[in-house]
Amino acid sequence: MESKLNLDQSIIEKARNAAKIIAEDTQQFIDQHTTVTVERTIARLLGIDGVDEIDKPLPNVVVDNITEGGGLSSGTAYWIGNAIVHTGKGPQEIAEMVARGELDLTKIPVASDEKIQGAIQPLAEKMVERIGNNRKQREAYIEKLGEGRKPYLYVIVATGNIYEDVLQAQAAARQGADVIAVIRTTAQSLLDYVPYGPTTEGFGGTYATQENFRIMRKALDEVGEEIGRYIRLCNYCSGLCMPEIAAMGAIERLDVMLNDALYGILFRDINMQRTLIDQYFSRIINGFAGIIINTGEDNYLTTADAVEEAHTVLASQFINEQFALKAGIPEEQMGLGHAFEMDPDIENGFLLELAQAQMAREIFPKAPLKYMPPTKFKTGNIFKGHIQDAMFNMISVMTSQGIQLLGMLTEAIHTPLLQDRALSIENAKYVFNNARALGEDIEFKKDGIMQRRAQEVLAKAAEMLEEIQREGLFTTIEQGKFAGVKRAMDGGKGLQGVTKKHEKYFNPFVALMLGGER
Amino acid sequence: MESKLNLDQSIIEKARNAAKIIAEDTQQFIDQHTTVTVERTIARLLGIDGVDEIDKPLPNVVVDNITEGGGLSSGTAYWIGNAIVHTGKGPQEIAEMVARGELDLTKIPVASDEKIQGAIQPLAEKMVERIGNNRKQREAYIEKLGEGRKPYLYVIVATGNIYEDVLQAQAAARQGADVIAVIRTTAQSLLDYVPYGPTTEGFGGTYATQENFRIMRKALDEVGEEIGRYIRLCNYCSGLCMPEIAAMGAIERLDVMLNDALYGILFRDINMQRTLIDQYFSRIINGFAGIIINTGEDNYLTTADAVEEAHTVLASQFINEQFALKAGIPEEQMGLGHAFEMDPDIENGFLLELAQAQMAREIFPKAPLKYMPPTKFKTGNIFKGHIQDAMFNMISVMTSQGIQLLGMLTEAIHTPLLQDRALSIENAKYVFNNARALGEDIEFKKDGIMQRRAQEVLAKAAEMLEEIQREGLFTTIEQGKFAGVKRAMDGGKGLQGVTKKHEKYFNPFVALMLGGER
Amino acid sequence: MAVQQIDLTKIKPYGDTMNDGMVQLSFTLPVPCGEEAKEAARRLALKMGLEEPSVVHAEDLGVGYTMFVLYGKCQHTVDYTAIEVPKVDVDVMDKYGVEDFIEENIGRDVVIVGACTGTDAHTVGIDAIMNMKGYAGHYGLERYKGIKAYNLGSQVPNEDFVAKAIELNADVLLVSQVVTQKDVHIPNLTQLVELLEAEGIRDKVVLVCGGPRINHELAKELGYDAGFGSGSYAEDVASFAVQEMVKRKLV
Amino acid sequence: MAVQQIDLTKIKPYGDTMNDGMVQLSFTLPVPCGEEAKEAARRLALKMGLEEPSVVHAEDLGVGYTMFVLYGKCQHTVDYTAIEVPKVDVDVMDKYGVEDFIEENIGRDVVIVGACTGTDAHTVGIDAIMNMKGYAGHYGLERYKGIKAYNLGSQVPNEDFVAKAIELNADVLLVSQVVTQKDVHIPNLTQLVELLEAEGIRDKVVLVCGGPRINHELAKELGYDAGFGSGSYAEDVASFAVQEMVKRKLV
Ligand code: B12
Ligand code: B12
Ligand SMILES: Cc1ncc(COP(=O)(O)O)c(C=O)c1O
Ligand SMILES: Cc1ncc(COP(=O)(O)O)c(C=O)c1O
Repeated sequence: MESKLNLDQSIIEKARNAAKIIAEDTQQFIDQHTTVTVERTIARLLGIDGVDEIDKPLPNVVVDNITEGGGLSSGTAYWIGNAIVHTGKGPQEIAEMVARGELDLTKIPVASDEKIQGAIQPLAEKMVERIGNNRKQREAYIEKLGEGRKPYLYVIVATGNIYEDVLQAQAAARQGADVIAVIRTTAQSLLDYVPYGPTTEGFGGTYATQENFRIMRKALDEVGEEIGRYIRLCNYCSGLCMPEIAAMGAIERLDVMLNDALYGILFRDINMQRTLIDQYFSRIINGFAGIIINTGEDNYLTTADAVEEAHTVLASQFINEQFALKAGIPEEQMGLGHAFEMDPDIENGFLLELAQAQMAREIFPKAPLKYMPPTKFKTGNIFKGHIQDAMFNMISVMTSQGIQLLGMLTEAIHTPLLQDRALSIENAKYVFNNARALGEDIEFKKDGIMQRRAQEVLAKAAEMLEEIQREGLFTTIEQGKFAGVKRAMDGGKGLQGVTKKHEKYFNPFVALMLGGER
Repeated sequence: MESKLNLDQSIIEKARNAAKIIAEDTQQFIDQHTTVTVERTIARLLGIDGVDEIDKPLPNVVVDNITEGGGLSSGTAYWIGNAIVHTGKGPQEIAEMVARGELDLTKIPVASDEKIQGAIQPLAEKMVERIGNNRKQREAYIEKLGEGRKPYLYVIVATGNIYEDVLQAQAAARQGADVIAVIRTTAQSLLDYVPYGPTTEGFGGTYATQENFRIMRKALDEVGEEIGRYIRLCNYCSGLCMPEIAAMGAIERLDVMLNDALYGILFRDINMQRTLIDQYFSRIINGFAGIIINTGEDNYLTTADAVEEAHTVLASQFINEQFALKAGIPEEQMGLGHAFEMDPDIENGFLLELAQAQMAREIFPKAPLKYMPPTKFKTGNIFKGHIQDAMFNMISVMTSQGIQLLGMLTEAIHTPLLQDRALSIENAKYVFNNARALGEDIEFKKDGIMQRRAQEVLAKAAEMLEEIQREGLFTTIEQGKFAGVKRAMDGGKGLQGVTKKHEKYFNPFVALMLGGER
Repeated sequence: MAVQQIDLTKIKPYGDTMNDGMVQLSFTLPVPCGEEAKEAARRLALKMGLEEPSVVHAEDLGVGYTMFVLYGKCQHTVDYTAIEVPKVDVDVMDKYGVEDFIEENIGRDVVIVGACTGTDAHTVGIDAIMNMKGYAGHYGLERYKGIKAYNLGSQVPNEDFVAKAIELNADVLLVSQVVTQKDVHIPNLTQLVELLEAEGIRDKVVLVCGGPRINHELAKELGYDAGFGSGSYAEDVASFAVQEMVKRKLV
Repeated sequence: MAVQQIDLTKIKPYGDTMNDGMVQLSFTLPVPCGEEAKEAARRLALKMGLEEPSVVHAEDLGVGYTMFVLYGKCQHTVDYTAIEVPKVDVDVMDKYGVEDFIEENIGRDVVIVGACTGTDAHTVGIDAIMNMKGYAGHYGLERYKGIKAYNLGSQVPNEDFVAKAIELNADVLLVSQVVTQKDVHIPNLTQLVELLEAEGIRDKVVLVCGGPRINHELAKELGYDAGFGSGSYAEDVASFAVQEMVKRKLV
């Protein structure tokens, strides 16, 4: 791809380098810590699932037991491994015993480190193999059925009822959707556990549960076979259970996950230490599972102004990229987020959006960029809304975005009705097909509005990153530099779940997955 | 303006030259003939108006009287002039006498040519002055109130009731429309007279009458004063009364007229000799009155395929241009027509449309090009229709079209409701403003899809024109080269109204208007 | 599955939950934009039987009128099982099928005369059915072996149309009507039937009309043998016409 | 003028002729696309009181359901003259007006506490009212002289909100609710009133809610002093709040 924007490569380098240093600095902190959800994730990956008689998920039962025993800093793998050595039983049985009060993990005699690790290692390898197989199965499916052309058409289902979601998802696939995202119910991100089983009651979305993942995965495989196109499934790997959901998704062969290093901090007021630690392990899993992550930079523009704050989106993309690389996510799985969120009344706003979309494309050439539709300036005027989406689709196809989150004409009114989604898909299909090669057939005028816009945004992002590099990521967030939202180092939800690792701590999956063959 | 398309200027020259020869050849035929409507137009311009007791318009009464007396070849001016000399009365009184059977124009003694012409000349000069003053008044209005930015937003009103039309027109102006076209009732073009007075009953449109023109002109002047923008009025100068409507429009200060050299032949099966003669005088009037003509090339694409037959549109534009120049219409008043009429399902159709729109812009740089919306491929899916219109608006603003005939989301259903028009205006305003400078900010790729498309269409149009030049315009039409419609030299409506001019024939307005100061 | 079952005797609009009744509507009221206007729109929706009507958009149209967009939950239901729609009852054959059928069952050329009648000038529809080229990849009747097709074009007065039918000894008449505003097509279509009856040839021809707002039911009501709407092709009409000829022994 | 006069006691939708009743609607029925489905859609429209309903578009949605676009002529009318909509009854002052009013009539700082309560995380609306920067060129309450504004942000439980109000000795409470799906906002807004009553401070504060689906009428029903919908600005709320304080002698 030729550059249309005449961007200064040295500024891109400078920005990327600053982001790299930021990520490395933060990684030092991350490496020394673990959290309750990371430990629950390890429990899940060791095969622990189900709920106790008061519907508490067994991974929580186990980790709470360890925490209460003061053993969290040594980690779940350590204590479960020890219990295996001691009881000769498997992790699930052990968890059930803990649930019944028959076992207190930190109270049983401690075996040698070798024995403990030896008990865990084969179980971990089995799970890693299973996830690897899911990855291969996805590849086989795509090989067999084929897949949609990029930009992928990504739509949400959000009825609150997983079975109703299935109906809507299958309809969408037949209409042409490539990715189905099951939106989560309001506030699930603040639950410090993952609900269990199939669910039919959510507000503005459906609970993310492993059973719901399974139901939808099956439905999409069926419809995919029928229409001859692999349909990707997306969910939210975000909030207080970030890595657990990553594990569930890896096990149930999800394909795309919303997964951002900073989103929870800024938009869910989750403690920043907690979020940064959690995102690392969640991304290791996503990376290994071949899942495309979608980062949440678009959210900045729902609170901050899209013209003035465009550089914060780019800065955050650079940071997300570096954190993703640290977690072993290849560029091809980095669905870096951005959004078409300018006031539609801005003269030449289309040019600014086009310049920025092209800029993202050129700076992250291999990333399946996730492009978010207009939402903030949608109104009850569904007719105008439909055109706002068409303009957005136009830019997407002109700049070869990767994943096109389709806008809905009813965005300002309700979560999508069946027919709203059908109209959106039709909108995108029409525009994409009708203007397919437009991007390749034009050049941007030298020093024109668009070139200047992109250069300016890049320059500001680079500056911002250098400032963050100087001040540190934590401090920058404390100052409200992203999305205009200020968060304190010790504020927000979930800090109590963070703990420093003990020297005996081990997490078998990090090595297996980071070193794992792809 | 720089060329984006890399068009070969010599081919443009070649095409334009062929069209010039075609027009000149045809003009020889035109100059030797007159028609009943041309003569009725002269009657109108001499001040004859009103109807007789069976509602027959007095211009028809007069010309029928002359025709029955075998005097048509000498023309209305001759016989009315003679009657003035003889009776000492004015044209209107004379016409009324004819209507009452008190006078038979060809039966009264004939005065000398000088006397006759001497009687007519001051009357003709008065009318020409009046029309000239209308032109000045338009200019004064624009000076005072300003006008919309190009592309002008052009919308139709078509309720059938002139008063209901007024309501809709004023609403449209307040919403942002720049040009209001009052659509004519079905089949008015086939009437060989112009109805009289205000009318409230039409099908799919409202009768074009002088009183209706006046009512609408007043309404638009009022709303224009109120909102501070001159609102242009458009009607149809087309059909069997082409020059009469031109005269009425000139007198009532219309600003835009649909007026095509070939449309009546192809789409209304009006005899080709009749149409070509009529268009000449109608255009002299339009030209002098400062009226922008809109040619009807868009219609070709409602019957022929827009991809395959694009070159016929361009060929026709060249011919219309040359006929217009002959009639003294400056380029600034040539609203040459074309249309966005490709099947929306064509891959890269947007690129083809964009290439063609840009081509028209570059070949006719000063013309206020009239760009017609998608109609043929509109369906009952109003949501998709609204996007088709947005794509069309996008191309218009990218290529600086002159007059944008707004598409309606309900095109396939009914003539526009008040709210349909409002949504269309909103659509265009949004797209135009949001992508205002896009055209200037991009270049077309050398030898890309768009450049090649435009070059191909131009080459084919030039070829076609050279063929027409060889075979003659009449023969070409007989062969069905335009819009796939075949018409015979002596077929169609209105041939009986054509006559060869006598040596005594004179039309005072041609000289006054063609030589008139602008 | 936990999705509610559909009761086909009581179907309701579907938004995102079975039987939620969700309907979108838009209209304009001749009152100025404001809270009262929104309330008027809401009340109108209530009268239409929409529960919880919600005005999601209200826009001044510049003449003291207001356009609205609303959503509401329709409480009416329709018994889908009770619906019977009259349809052209014929096996559609392809071009070759029709040609073979003519050869086998009629044994002579079928004469088909078509036009866009009255003041209607929309010939694209009738051309789609009759002309060589056809429409959307379906050849037109002119290209059929065993069919002599005469397309008279646009704005043909009924009188001329009947005269031509008689002159050509037509077996099948095809009438296209596209302009339907203020129901102009109804008197025009009716008058043609009357003329054919007056000439005593109504029973000797297969009489078919078509156009985007025509359907079989309407055509039958007006005294036609069949009516064809949007998306019809030459083979649909031809299949009907030749089989009808045989059925009515017009061969 | 030959346009029919409007009878405000019987208004009807307007398309292009007074009282034509023209309405556009779209909905989905859980039946497969075809003539029967179109007829079902038509019948539903008839039940809604639309005459001459015309299905202009029908589209298969891929699961045996069909989406329709229809036009029809609504026969219901509404008496516009009988409509009375409760509105926040106050003279809206600009920022300076409010500041002067406080100085003259209250003479001390007015304490305003706001939040997006319950599970709702949509802070843009309450920020638009409260934050310095304001919204669409209208400064927010934080910038008002004589007002001490505390914006507690998103997802604030009602309990915390009330505790903070008591702690800060609030005069005015502002609650934002944006998520309204399945009416989640109603119990949440109701619970707040109950909590305030339980704490005995309901009468001591001006209680205001807002959000895109909130209106004054609903707010009053739920026990609030006022409700503000889309397009509200800081000065609207501030004008109401300070005048209400004086009216209720809360100064
Ligand atoms: C092209 C067009 C024109 C062209 C026509 C050129 C021509 N030679 O046909 C021109 C520009 C001349 C024109 C003029 C007018 N038009 Co016009 N036009 C259209 C347009 C854009 C497309 C129609 C079309 O070609 N469709 C494609 C064909 C293939 O579809 P079809 O006709 O439905 O035919 C199919 C079936 O219906 C069926 N069929 C049709 N006929 C028959 C017959 C038989 C026997 C059978 C078996 C089947 C059959 O088979 C066909 C193939 O599947 C429509 C809008 C739209 N998008 O539909 C407006 C439209 C039809 N026009 C309209 C109007 C009002 C006019 C005018 C009256 C406007 C005016 N006042 O000047 C004029 C006058 C025309 C007149 N006197 O009739 C209105 C009609 C409103 C109404 N419901 O009554 C429409 C809907 C536009 C609008 N929204 O205002 N028009
Ligand atoms: C931005 C946004 C978000 C952002 C919010 C960021 C933030 N910090 O606020 C993010 C991305 C986080 C988000 C998330 C979600 N959102 Co959201 N979001 C929107 C969006 C696009 C814009 C809302 C907005 O900012 N409007 C602009 C402000 C200025 O307008 P306003 O809120 O109406 O405020 C004005 C007035 O109402 C009034 N006002 C408002 N509050 C108050 C208070 C007082 C006291 C007063 C006086 C006045 C007042 O004054 C303001 C200025 O005029 C809307 C769609 C849309 N276009 O409306 C969806 C929308 C509101 N979201 C929706 C949903 C469902 C969600 C989620 C629940 C989805 C999910 N399952 O994950 C989540 C979860 C959020 C949660 N727990 O609450 C739905 C709500 C559907 C419904 N009717 O219930 C909408 C309509 C989108 C949709 N079609 O699905 N969202
Ligand atoms: C990265 C990320 N996670 C999660 C969400 C969804 O919100 P919630 O926090 O309610 O899961 C978003 C919303 O866009 C997001 O971008
Ligand atoms: C030049 C011209 N005249 C007239 C018309 C209108 O049709 P009618 O012939 O019914 O006046 C058109 C339609 O587009 C046109 O382009």
